[in-house]
Amino acid sequence: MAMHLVFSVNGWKACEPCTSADDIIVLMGDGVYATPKQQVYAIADDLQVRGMFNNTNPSMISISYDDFVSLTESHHPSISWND
Amino acid sequence: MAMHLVFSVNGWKACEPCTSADDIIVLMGDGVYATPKQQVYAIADDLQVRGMFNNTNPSMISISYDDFVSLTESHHPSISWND
Amino acid sequence: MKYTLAIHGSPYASGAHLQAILLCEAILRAGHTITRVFFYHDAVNVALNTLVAPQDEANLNAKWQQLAHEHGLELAVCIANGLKRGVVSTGEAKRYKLDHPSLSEGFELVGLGQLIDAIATSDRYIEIPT
Amino acid sequence: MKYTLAIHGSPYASGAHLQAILLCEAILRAGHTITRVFFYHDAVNVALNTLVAPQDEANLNAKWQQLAHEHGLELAVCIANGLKRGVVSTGEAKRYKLDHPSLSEGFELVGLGQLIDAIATSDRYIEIPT
Amino acid sequence: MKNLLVQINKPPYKGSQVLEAIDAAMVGAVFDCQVTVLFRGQGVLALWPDQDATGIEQKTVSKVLSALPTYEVKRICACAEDLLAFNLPVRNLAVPIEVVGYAEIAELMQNQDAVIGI
Amino acid sequence: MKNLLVQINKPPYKGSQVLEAIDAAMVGAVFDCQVTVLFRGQGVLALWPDQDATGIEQKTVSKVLSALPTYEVKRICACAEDLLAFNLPVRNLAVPIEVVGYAEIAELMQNQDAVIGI
Repeated sequence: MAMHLVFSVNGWKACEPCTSADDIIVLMGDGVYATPKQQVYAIADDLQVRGMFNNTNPSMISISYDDFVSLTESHHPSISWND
Repeated sequence: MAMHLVFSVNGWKACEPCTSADDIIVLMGDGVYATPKQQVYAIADDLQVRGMFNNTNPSMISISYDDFVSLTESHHPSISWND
Repeated sequence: MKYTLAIHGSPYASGAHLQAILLCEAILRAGHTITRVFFYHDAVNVALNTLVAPQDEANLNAKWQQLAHEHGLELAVCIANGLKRGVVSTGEAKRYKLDHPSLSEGFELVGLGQLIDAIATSDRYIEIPT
Repeated sequence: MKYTLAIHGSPYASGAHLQAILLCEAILRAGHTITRVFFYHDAVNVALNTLVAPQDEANLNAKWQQLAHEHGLELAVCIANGLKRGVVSTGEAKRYKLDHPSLSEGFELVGLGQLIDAIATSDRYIEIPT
Repeated sequence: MKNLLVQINKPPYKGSQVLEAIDAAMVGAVFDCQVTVLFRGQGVLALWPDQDATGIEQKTVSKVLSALPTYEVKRICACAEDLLAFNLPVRNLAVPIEVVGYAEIAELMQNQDAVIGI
Repeated sequence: MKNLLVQINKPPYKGSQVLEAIDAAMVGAVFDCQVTVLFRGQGVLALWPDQDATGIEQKTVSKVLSALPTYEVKRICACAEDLLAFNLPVRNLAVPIEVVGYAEIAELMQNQDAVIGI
């Protein structure tokens, strides 16, 4: 159960085909501009800064850094995507 | 007659629709990995470094930095693309 | 759990440093330990001792120093990546006959092996890319 | 003709500097003049006086200095971009109470107005981006 | 009076790159250039409303943009295709802009004395 | 023995980023990790044959790659889809590689102790 950290829109395009069904995906920084159809997490602070907090789609779950750390406890390894 | 300097593959994608018929296009650095269909110039040194010298298509004209300077004399302004 | 963090992004051409700082704070809040924070690629520039942060922007260097001071964090700057980008310790400044060191207090220059070693002895590796 | 050049790319995360150096040489060979070379964004880091280039790689700082010395080029580093990235002159080091300056010989810190001024008095502006 | 185009093609919070590009536009206007700012590619993301960067101790890019007219930067454009590609709410952007198509951008560029990017 | 994946997704001469990532792979192997290198995205461009960076006074990336097996980095993979997208000559690459599809990459990633990128 890997954890994919997506840092950019192009990072998401590269990440999407390389995920397994039991992996989780977290959008961070400019990654929150991505528009995945599947369920993903997104860092609340990063949505807030960019004006995207009220523009997320229903499949996006906004999380804190504390939530993020909890996810790292149960998912491994983490893979960063920034294409 | 503008001069478009393309520094990346994505730069070319962004540049292409924003060119006028009398503009010229020069691929530099990682821009030489782009594959335009129209006639473009490409810096010979940059092709050489990347192993692309014998892999250019017929629409690509390999030029030196001296040739590049000649082109700047007759074309203006220069616009850099690095998306 | 033990975490190793790596930061790759430039302090001013990426958001990597503030993201990493917020993440470090959350890891420590959760009761985990951080084996080492490793700066690689253009991220090493945050360790320069001459950075003057604008008054209305975060002082990333000071934030790292404070975090390290409060929690005993090891801020490890890749020596090979650092030297070529102008980040030199007192020892390296002497070796290369430079007028002065440029490495901030709280940071240290280490070999790339220290990243691998930290990964090998940690449960988690998280990387904030360029 | 008169040219102004701007370099935006980081010395080690882009190919901007060597491209710009080769372009400067060609401009001068053609008998043109270069009003000013302006360093902006992460490109300012090339002006640090503590860079230690690896033996098998180009020393970009030295190459700029040599070009400036041979042709009387003005190497202008944006002061706002430079300060936050740790590039400080003797004067700025004093002002901000830093131990030492970090700006290499041959480079100078200038305001952004000097870029606009150079553009206004040149026939051509060429930018090597990030 | 020189015509100066500043094109912004990076997302607003990728470090300070966009703020530094806006600085160039403002200083250009102070130095009597006729300045146009063009948002294109991921640069259009700077036009998203309701930004707030106080949490990351940085200037809020959209607030800085709203000061551009005060600096005599009168023309702010954005690429129609890119606004659409990134789902920007064109009726509710952070600052008023002029929507331009590819052909207008091509013409705009040809009419400049210099084009500054990132 | 830890499983370490180094994924390279930037073009080979965008500064020294790719060389620095290869350093991490080599040092990982020296420190007894089981290292895999994966080229994907624009990273596959490092596999183009006939590179020669002596003109820009940098190490030639493909030559450095050919030293990887000496450093006990035994597995070098490249994404099939990206090799195709960038028109790489798959029968004549700079170094021998194992072509992997998306599903194999997803599985490869799950089996690592750590994944280092750029």
